Amino acid sequence: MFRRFGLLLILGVLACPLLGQDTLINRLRIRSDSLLRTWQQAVAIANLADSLERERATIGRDTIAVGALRIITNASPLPVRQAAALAWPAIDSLYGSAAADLAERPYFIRAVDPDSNARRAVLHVGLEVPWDLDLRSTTTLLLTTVPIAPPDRALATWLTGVLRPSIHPREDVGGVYLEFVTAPSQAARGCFMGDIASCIDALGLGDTNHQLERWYPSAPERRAVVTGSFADFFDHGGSAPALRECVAGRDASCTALLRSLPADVLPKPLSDAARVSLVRDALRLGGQDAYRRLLRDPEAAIADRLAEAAGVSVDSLVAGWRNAALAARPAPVELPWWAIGVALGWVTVFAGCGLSSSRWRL
Amino acid sequence: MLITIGLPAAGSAQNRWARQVHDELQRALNVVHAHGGDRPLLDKEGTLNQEESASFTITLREGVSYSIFGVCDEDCSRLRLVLATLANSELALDRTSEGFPVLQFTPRVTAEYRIRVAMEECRLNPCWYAAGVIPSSGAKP
Amino acid sequence: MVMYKALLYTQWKWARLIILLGTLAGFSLPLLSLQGAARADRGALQAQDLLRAVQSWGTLYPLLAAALGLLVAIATWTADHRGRHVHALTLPLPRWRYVLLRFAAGMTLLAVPIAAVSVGALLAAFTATIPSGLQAYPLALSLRFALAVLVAYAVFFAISAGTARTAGIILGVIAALVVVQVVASIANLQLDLVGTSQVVLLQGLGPLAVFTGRWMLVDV
Amino acid sequence: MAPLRVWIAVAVGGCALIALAYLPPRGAAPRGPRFATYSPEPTAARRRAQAVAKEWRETDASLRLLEDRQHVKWDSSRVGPAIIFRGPTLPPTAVRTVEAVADSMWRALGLGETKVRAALVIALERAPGSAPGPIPDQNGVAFLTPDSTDRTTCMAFLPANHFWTAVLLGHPPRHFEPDWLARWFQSGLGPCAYYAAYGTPSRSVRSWLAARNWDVALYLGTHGIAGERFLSVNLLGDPRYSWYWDGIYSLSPSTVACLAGRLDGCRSAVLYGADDDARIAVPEIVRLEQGWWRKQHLLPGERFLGDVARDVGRDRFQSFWTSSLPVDTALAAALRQPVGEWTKQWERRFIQPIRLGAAAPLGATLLALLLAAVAVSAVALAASRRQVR
Repeated sequence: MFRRFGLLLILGVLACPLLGQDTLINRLRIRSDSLLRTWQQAVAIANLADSLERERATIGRDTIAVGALRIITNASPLPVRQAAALAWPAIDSLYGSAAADLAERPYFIRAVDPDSNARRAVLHVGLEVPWDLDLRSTTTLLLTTVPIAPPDRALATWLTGVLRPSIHPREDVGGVYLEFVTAPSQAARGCFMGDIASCIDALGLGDTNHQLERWYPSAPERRAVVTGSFADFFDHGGSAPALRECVAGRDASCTALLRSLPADVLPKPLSDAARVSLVRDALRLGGQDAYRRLLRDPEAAIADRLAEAAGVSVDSLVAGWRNAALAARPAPVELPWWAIGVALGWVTVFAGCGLSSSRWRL
Repeated sequence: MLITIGLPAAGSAQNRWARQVHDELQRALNVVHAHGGDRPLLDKEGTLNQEESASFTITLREGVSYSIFGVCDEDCSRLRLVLATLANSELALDRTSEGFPVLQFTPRVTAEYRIRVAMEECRLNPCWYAAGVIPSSGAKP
Repeated sequence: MVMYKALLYTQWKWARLIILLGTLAGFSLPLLSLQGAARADRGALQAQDLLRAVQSWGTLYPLLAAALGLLVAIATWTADHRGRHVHALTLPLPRWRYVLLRFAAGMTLLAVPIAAVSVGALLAAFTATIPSGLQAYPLALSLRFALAVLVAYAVFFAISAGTARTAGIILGVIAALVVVQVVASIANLQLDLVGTSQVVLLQGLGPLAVFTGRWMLVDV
Repeated sequence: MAPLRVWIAVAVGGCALIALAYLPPRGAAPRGPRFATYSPEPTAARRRAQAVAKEWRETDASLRLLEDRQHVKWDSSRVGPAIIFRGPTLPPTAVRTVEAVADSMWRALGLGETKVRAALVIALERAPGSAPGPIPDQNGVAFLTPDSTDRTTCMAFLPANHFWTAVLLGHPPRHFEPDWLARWFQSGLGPCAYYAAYGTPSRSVRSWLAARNWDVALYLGTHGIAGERFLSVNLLGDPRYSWYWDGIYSLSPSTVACLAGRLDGCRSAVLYGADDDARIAVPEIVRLEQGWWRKQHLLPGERFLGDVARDVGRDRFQSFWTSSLPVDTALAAALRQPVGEWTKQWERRFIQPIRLGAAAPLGATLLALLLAAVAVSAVALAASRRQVR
């Protein structure tokens, strides 16, 4: 009898803290639920506010239509229409039939007083641009901010960004040529020498296992990567001794240091610009629907997606891209005729100053 | 003979400090029981940080003499045991026996009493404690 | 003493405009640098912004010190160079003493802008509302400015006291240093003369380190 | 002499005018951002939604931690912290691997069976929209410390970002080093490692730590948080660049004074929050937001108490940890020297004392004076040998 009583008593005493905890949990659960409801309402209101802002951004604005481009902007000296006329062919040639979607995704451009002291309303939608931008800069702005839907994660990661039309196509491809000959990587050099497998490796299109060894197979290359790109990063705490050994020529330390880096941090033998130029080639080869085909299967390997977009095998795509890069070899230093005239002009000026100096007068 | 009340030891029975105080209290209760004591009325285990206390009530019967024990784990160097009325007027306390306070008490009236266990010194918080109440003699039917 | 007064007077005549402008600049620098340390109702800067502003203004103190040293040193010797030092050699006192008197006279004149910086710094520190946790260093700043002026004046005094040939040699050494550095970098040699000389002269315990670092009138 | 008076009058008058114009200081406009931004700002409604989402995340995290604490299952065959996964279900082999790593990390900290047990709640990355409510914050590390409702359990909430989710699901990147996971767990334990090693702190120590959000007891390991290379003090960058000083001055004055090696600065940086008797909430949930190191009162505070414990030894640290004396007295007693003194020396292990104020280094001053003396003597010497041609 007493034992049972005692038991009940003990269970009661033991339960007290747990009961306290339960009430606390219930309180928090109620609060969490009400916050969740408040959040759902707040998000709905925020979405409404955003759409109202978008509508406001169109009120009293002109809509400029060039091809599928729609640019909603306020009246200003900004040469938007001319810039759109220059930008559209580049955009159309890159995205092909996908560029038609841009009619549903207009640019919002607010041209503002270039005087930075002038009062401005808070910008909620689109871009704010000083109205004294020239035609070239405005065209560049349109090309670099095309409101095209972003690509899937896999493609964006491989490209490290969004695919945009090229502003200086020839210089871009010329840059790839320079990378071929200057990148401290045998993969890039092999690509330059005509080994398409090396090109595929250097572009990160092939087998991604043992990428460090594939991209930088020799000890000097690995040391160059560590000392060139990560000297400051590794020069702290535990990795500092390894860095010193690496600089002193111990390859094991260089390799260990590079292995300790996340994969996407390892410098690519050929830059993102090279990858972008390859995609542009694929889209050019693939014609109108190439961009849609490129985005069709986000699960597929990038190499297969490029081949699908271009309508040719990866090897021939890469080979064509390489040939184009070699053909775009930058011109050697040249002396334009006007430079000679300028030089002679300066010589005359200084000579005149010298001869007219008072020191010559007796 | 070993007395076990079959406490819901929860998670605490799993670690060695809980086992230590559990075993020590059982030993103390066994000793009293072996010398004519009755079955224990109460066996309470728990944890307290230094300067914290726990209290619980129990009904004690007039004329029965009770032994009230407290034990605490190896990190505890002073455990205080107090028997008081529900109105908190202290009837008996032991603060001298450090880790093993013992109270002997025979109530004049059958009533509910409060037993308070205070963790006065604990080197590594929390300290496990156990308290037990057992009629030591003269239990009436 | 008479000789010193005479030299001081002549140098005053040559350098008074420099001293006047230096005094006004030296006095206004601390005041301008602490404009952000106003009362809360008058656009006071937060501690971080205030320190940033003080740090930016601080770069002007060493420049002012160097400019004062250079201009006064040039003014000190121009007349002697023009007169081919004949006047100096005709004076009835040892030449080394003449040099020391010229130096002392120049420093006496430079004491005026130094005093102006001190007064400006003290006034600014006392009238500014300095956020809690920060404190003013007017005396340290004035001492450092005085030291920088002294060093700049002494170095330029020595250079401008020399002949055109001396100046040419000094400039030649500097130019050679730069050329060697350029060639070394072109040849990809691990040789950093400019960096090393910068470290030796301007950093840590370098003799010109008083000019570098941060000249904070207000700091933690 | 008349012209002299005129010049003096001009100088004094000019200075007086400048003083009239600028004294007392007239105030100034703060410098704008370095880079002008033209990107759109969220609407007020969007900002409110984000604020509510933040509040919900915090409440939800607290709730889940409390629920997990109720249901945590202790495996008597393991010594390390209990591991609770949220999100996608892990294959049993992956769970076993994680538990083995956690056990070895636990042993490496010198811990075995402990009075206060730790549980690591690892929230794996989940796809947006896969659960109701805002997307969980993948940086919001949180700790639920033991309280009167459960004195023996400390919960650590450790969100796994894309990288760690892949690792835990058994797809680590090929460059993955085995000790990274253990290091991640170790830094994720935070205050729970201290609870496990030294038990629940005394009221004074606990209220001191609560007042400063446990910034001096975030890491018990022997390396910096997230490894040797990643001390919060390294994040200040290189003194050659201007943002180094921007970073320094974003810290509190006492923190900066301690970086400059000043005793009083170090003392007040360590004892910040020791005077005010902070109320310890029940439940006490310690949250580390992104950029927590910018809010530290001591750099690199995350390892301060860990280093104190290593330096003074277990017994002395234990007596400090559970002492009912004021924190400054208890800490000084454990260190056997003034708090400021010890901290100043400790700070030197990580950073050269920065120079504050306008004073030039003494050595540089002496060398500068020497250079001036040499220059003037050289001129005097040369002048003595000057010839008239």
